[in-house]
Amino acid sequence: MNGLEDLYREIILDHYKNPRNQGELPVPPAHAEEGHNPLCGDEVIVYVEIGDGKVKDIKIGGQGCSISRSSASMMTTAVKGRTIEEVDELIHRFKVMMSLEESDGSKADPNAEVSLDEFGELAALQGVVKFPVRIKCATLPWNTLDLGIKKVLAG
Amino acid sequence: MNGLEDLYREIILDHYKNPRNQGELPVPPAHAEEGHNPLCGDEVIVYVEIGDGKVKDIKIGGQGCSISRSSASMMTTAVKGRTIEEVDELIHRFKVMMSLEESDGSKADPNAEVSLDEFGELAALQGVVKFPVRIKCATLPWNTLDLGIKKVLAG
Amino acid sequence: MENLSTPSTSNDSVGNVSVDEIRKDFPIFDRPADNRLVYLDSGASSQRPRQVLEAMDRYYSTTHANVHRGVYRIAEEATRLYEQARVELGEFIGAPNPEREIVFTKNATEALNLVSQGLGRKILTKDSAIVLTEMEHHANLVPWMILKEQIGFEIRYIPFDSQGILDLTDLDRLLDGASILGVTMIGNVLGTINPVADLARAAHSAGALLVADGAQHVPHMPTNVEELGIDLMALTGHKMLGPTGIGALWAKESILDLMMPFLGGGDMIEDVRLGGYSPNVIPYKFEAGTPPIAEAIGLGEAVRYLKGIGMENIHQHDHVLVEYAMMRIAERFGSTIKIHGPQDPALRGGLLSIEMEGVHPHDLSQVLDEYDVCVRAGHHCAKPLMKKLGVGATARASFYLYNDTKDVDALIEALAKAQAFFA
Amino acid sequence: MENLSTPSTSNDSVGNVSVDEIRKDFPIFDRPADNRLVYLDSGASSQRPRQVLEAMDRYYSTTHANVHRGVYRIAEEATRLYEQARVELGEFIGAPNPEREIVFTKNATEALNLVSQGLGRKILTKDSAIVLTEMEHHANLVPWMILKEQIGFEIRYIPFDSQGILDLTDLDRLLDGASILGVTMIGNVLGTINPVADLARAAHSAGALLVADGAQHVPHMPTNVEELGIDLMALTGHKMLGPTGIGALWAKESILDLMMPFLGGGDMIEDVRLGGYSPNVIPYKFEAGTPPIAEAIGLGEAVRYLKGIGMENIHQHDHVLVEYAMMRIAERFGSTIKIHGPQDPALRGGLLSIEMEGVHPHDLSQVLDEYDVCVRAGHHCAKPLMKKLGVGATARASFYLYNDTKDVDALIEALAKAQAFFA
Ligand SMILES: Cc1ncc(COP(=O)(O)O)c(C=O)c1O
Ligand SMILES: Cc1ncc(COP(=O)(O)O)c(C=O)c1O
Repeated sequence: MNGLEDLYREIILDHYKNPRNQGELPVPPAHAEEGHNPLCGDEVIVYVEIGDGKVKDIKIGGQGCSISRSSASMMTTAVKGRTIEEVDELIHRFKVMMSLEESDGSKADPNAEVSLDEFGELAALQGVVKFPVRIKCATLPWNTLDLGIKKVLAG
Repeated sequence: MNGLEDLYREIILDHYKNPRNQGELPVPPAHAEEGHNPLCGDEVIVYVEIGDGKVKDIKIGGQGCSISRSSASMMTTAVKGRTIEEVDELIHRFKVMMSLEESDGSKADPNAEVSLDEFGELAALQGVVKFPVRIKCATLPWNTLDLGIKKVLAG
Repeated sequence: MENLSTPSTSNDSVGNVSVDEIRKDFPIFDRPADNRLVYLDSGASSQRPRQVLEAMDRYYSTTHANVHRGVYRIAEEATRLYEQARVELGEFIGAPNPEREIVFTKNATEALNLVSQGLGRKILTKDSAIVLTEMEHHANLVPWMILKEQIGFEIRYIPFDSQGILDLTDLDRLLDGASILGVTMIGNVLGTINPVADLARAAHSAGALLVADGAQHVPHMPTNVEELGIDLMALTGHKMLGPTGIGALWAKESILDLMMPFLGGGDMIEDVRLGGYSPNVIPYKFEAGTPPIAEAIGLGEAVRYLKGIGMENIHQHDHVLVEYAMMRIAERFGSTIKIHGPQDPALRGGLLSIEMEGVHPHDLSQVLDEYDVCVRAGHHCAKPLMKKLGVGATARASFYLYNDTKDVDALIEALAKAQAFFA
Repeated sequence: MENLSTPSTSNDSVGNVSVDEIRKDFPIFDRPADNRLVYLDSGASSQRPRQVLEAMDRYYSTTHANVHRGVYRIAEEATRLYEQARVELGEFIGAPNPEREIVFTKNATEALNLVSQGLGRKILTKDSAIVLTEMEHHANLVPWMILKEQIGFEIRYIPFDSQGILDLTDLDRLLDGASILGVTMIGNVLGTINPVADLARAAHSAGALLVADGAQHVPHMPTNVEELGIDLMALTGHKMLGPTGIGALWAKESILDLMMPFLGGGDMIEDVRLGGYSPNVIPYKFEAGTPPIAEAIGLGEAVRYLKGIGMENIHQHDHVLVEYAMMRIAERFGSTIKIHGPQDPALRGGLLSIEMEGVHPHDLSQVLDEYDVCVRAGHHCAKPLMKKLGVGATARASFYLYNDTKDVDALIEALAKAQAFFA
């Protein structure tokens, strides 16, 4: 079960069983963005409130597997209070960590230095890369947040 | 080349090179029926004039291979002057000779007695049965005549 | 219980043939016993016996050529083999005129799109209505939604009850004025065997045609379209031991004659001029371009294999495994595992959607895979049904002729490990 | 002449590889030398090397499962292999974004129907116009005629001249106000290599998109969609050493994004509710139902094989054989055999439509078959072109990498026999 323990690190199971920042935010001022994984049915709703160039608050709705839920939970703790630039950078780095090929078609650099420090707990999700089908689970909340922020900024 | 000589009997080549009843008939009083073999592009136009319950005259237009042209040529000599009932019977017997399965989906009896006498020269086409793809060439003029007569009788 | 976990091998045969013998025909199961592949995903796609692979290889290695157009011998032989597969498949499902009523497609999905675009476009207008069920696979939902966007009409749905059984209370009202009733013969999530003959009768009294999605039925039960009163039926090759890339629509001759062409191109025409075309006769009218020739031949061989085992035997075998699995799950897991659909095994085909308390189906499937137990996790292309069940996904175990109680036992053990892992 | 009828073997290689070596890879040619299969119908469908058959058998025997939906390892591996084939095919034709721009279909015909229904339905109205050529295969004619019946628009045709070369004199007028220009890259009857890059430029200046039918081009010549300026291109697997049941549409990402869904069902959706659906991202939006998985993997292997030999080498080899055949036919038969299409071999792909005075193509093909020479007789799914040529059928010999001058010699001898037979 080596593989499994790589995938389901303790911290992931902890975020799955005790998810942070679950729930809803009033829309507006928050924006709600819905994401689907069409192949498996996972759904995530990211409520994000942006102000002063920062992610002022964020909450997560929807349902999904341990990987998508824990990824979403970790994401909320990682981005809350950060500037949009920092969040953009984090999203990018997370995608690089997850995969060589981004879902938007751009190629990530497989040799890119992914500093674990910056990721903190998020690095626990690195084991997912060995399970290609689950990568989409892990990236679903991030892609959804990404889209949500873009929509808010576009007005 | 045994097979080939079975297919291309002398009489067939004769009808191919010297086709009987080629040409057109004035429409009306004749009826013109066009037939296609969609898979190979053979085309036949059967001009048939019916009166007094008989095939009074018949002519053949279009183009095709030796089998379809000779079959058409022989058909004209076989049906000209015959009553509709005789022609119907001949068409049926020709189809039985050609195939176990008619193109209209009804099954012909493989053991049916096909008297060669009644067919005269037509029996020369029997060799075609060994070349399934060519059966459609041989039956094309007959199916077309069949349809033409039905249309005339239906008014 | 002892006796159940080490079952007598007498259960483990399909008709007279032991599952161990059957497995020998399937190269994918050729593994050491301690590394057994517990493949419980035949509902998504079955495996293939070597007979099917060999039939295709033989074709490619001796007689491949394009069909319907060649005068030379190997082309003629290719055509004969292709047409023979059509007849074999037609006879297998009780088609009255197999050589004219079977249209080869690439899968069941294309077949159902052919129905919506070929028949629907012909008989429906914006004032029409059709009836589907809430347990349809997307393949029998989305083609109708696409046509609806194009020409408009009403889609009504037959609901199902808490046991996953179609609720026919309002059937007459739903069918009133409807032109088509579309139903899956066996639900691919709930496993429910639907009362197709009754539905056909009801549809016909209301003047509607019955379109059956046979994707899960044809591989697992004797299927006779005439006896069931079906008007059109879709099936797919890869779920019935055949290759990928092949499926079929069966429909009554008169209906195929009525239907509009769908895909345009070579072979489906009688004539083409720059100004337009006229369509070929059925079934060619619906087979545009080079068809899946080797795949049709492979499917014909799969049909022969299934006939050799016997469809009633296969249905019986599915039933035995489902009953055994339901019993063992109830014993071992009590209320921590819920099985969707009919609780009476007699009402279901050979599949089970499993919900384990506190463990998401993806995670369940992932842990099961660690023990070489393959089950499918997801929405099974039936999202409206999932919404109604109130879940995003289920884990589905599905059985076939090459599974036996050893596979069920392995499933039970793996489920227990998963429960422990996420406890 | 002596030297030609017993050619030095140096001509009989493709690049560095001898045809004799290549033929060893193709099980269908495994026959005694005195019973050689002279297969000259690759234009209709090619043969397959064992590498392709083995890749498919290996897949079925080790990793088959349905793609895109399974969490377990063999399903994951199946998905990986399927997606890898997509990338390999895309790279082979120079697609800038192979993983998003290749849509697998069952054949080129389905790909062109997807273009007409997905793109045509989106951008055409009854006031629109499209331009095709008089030498199109039915696959690039009938789908447009079907759409025209549904929504109406004008279809204009580029004529060809007595050499079978597109007459572009009126091109600007024809393109004026047109939204789409559809053209076959190599004519399947005349063999003409069409000036696709020029046509693409002309189309783009007129604001039209260029839809290329690559069915005859991709198997025989280096094909780079970007360099040629193509917007959408159809291809088919069975003509390029791949299995039956698989083809593809390549199109620019922006165009695929714009296109409407065509076939509806599983995998092509993002979400389905009883009230409607939303489509998935490209390319999945266009791949409804279980795709031809093994066939995609087989096609990927075929691409690897072709790359190994080199497409420029294959084109060169086709050219050598066509040139040699044309020369020998002229020498031996003079004016009793006419070759349709360009008389300059440099302007044609590896096929020849032959008309023998006084012998109908069916009869010709029949006699040739008696000598194990397989050529196609018929209208080659290009009836408007045949009408223009004023013939009902032609006999077509088409070459590929496994043919050599021995095959041409056999053809010549068989032609002579046929001429004698019908004299
Ligand atoms: C030029 C051309 N286009 C399209 C096709 C259709 O290919 P398929 O039958 O594989 O769909 C063919 C082959 O028949 C062809 O030669
Ligand atoms: C009930 C049902 N209908 C239709 C389909 C679609 O079959 P295919 O994907 O082969 O088109 C499936 C399988 O996925 C199914 O289970």
